[in-house]
Amino acid sequence: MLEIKLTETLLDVNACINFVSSDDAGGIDVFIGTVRNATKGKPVLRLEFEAYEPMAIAEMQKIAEQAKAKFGAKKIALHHRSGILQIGEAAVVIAVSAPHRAAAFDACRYCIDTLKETVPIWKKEIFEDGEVWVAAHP
Amino acid sequence: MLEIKLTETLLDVNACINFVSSDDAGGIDVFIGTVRNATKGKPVLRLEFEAYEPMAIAEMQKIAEQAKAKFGAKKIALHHRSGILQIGEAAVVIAVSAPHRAAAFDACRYCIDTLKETVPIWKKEIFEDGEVWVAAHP
Amino acid sequence: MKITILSFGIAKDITGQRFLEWELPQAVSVGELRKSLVQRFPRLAELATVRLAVNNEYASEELVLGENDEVALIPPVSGG
Amino acid sequence: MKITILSFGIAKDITGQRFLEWELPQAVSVGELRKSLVQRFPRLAELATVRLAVNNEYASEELVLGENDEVALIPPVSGG
Repeated sequence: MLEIKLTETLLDVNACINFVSSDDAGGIDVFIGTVRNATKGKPVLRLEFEAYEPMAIAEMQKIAEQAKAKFGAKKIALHHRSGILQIGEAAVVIAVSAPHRAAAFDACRYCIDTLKETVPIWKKEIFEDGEVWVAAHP
Repeated sequence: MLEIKLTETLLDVNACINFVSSDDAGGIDVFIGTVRNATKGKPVLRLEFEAYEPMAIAEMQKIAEQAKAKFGAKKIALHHRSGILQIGEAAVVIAVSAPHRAAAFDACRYCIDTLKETVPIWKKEIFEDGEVWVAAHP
Repeated sequence: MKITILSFGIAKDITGQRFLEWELPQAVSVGELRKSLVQRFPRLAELATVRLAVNNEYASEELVLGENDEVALIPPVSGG
Repeated sequence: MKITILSFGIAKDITGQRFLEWELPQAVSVGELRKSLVQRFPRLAELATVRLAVNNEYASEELVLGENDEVALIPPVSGG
């Protein structure tokens, strides 16, 4: 069972954990990616996430399906924010349950690593003196 | 910063996440180990965890210190239950924050893997027709 | 043949528009469209990568575009 | 010389008591204590492992015990 979400409202870690919990899963791994207050020492005021929504959701769904098949994960919740985020807020929450902990860790890590490579979402960092699309240039 | 806890009351995942959250940590990994409803297909009614308390706390503290030093983790919360647990309850919650996600995953996994090898806590599974100390025999 | 071109992130800053409608001759491949796009918007070449997606899927350069396809310019993603 | 022996998990089922007080001759090592324990409680030998901790730390077999040391019988742990 998979739950994919792309939302402008605050992510709910408990909802993700509750979704993946089950009486026959021994381990749950949760990854939370939060907005850092600085990049290379330069203070970040806030972030904006832009998403190509239908494709982002389709790619997140694919990733969760692959993680489930590849590692034998049981349930996966993959929630991503869009829009304006304040420092400290979660940009992404991934919760994975599995019969054994190694599968939960591996599947969760696969999800975040692959998400960062393929899901069409773009982060803009807003500084005191300007703004920058992250990772755009070599 | 480390927070080690061994308690007979329900573990609080949010408290662990809040403890490790910080505005300059980009990634948080959380592991939750829960009580499964069956072992090798045999229904488990409940569990009992017995701990050698002072040594268990000392070992958990060591593990968290090692994980912090080894992987560059920032903050770690390591909470373990003792006493009687019902199916689905969390036996252990480990939350780790780090500047980068790889360190958070690696440190969290190190904590649970090492805890399961060295921390003097014993699990007894209670079945319909008897009870068994887990892993006692070869 | 008409296609829609969507631009995101820094690619939108470069093309200046979220949506573009382009008229194409028949049988244009993704690779050929890429060349036309870079010709029209040379700053796209400054990006680390630009992947093209067709109808919500990453597309190979050989894929031949069809009527009303939705092509998206995907600069380096940075979610998570 | 007096030491306290604590038993946990299945080791407690075998020794029958959480706390034992033992009188030892001087200069007994952990390894020697282990032998005496297995002699007294042969079923300890059936366990996958029994580590001995002294004063809350895993101890080597060579460590020599001192007055009032607290020794713990640690059968295979199963926390987490």
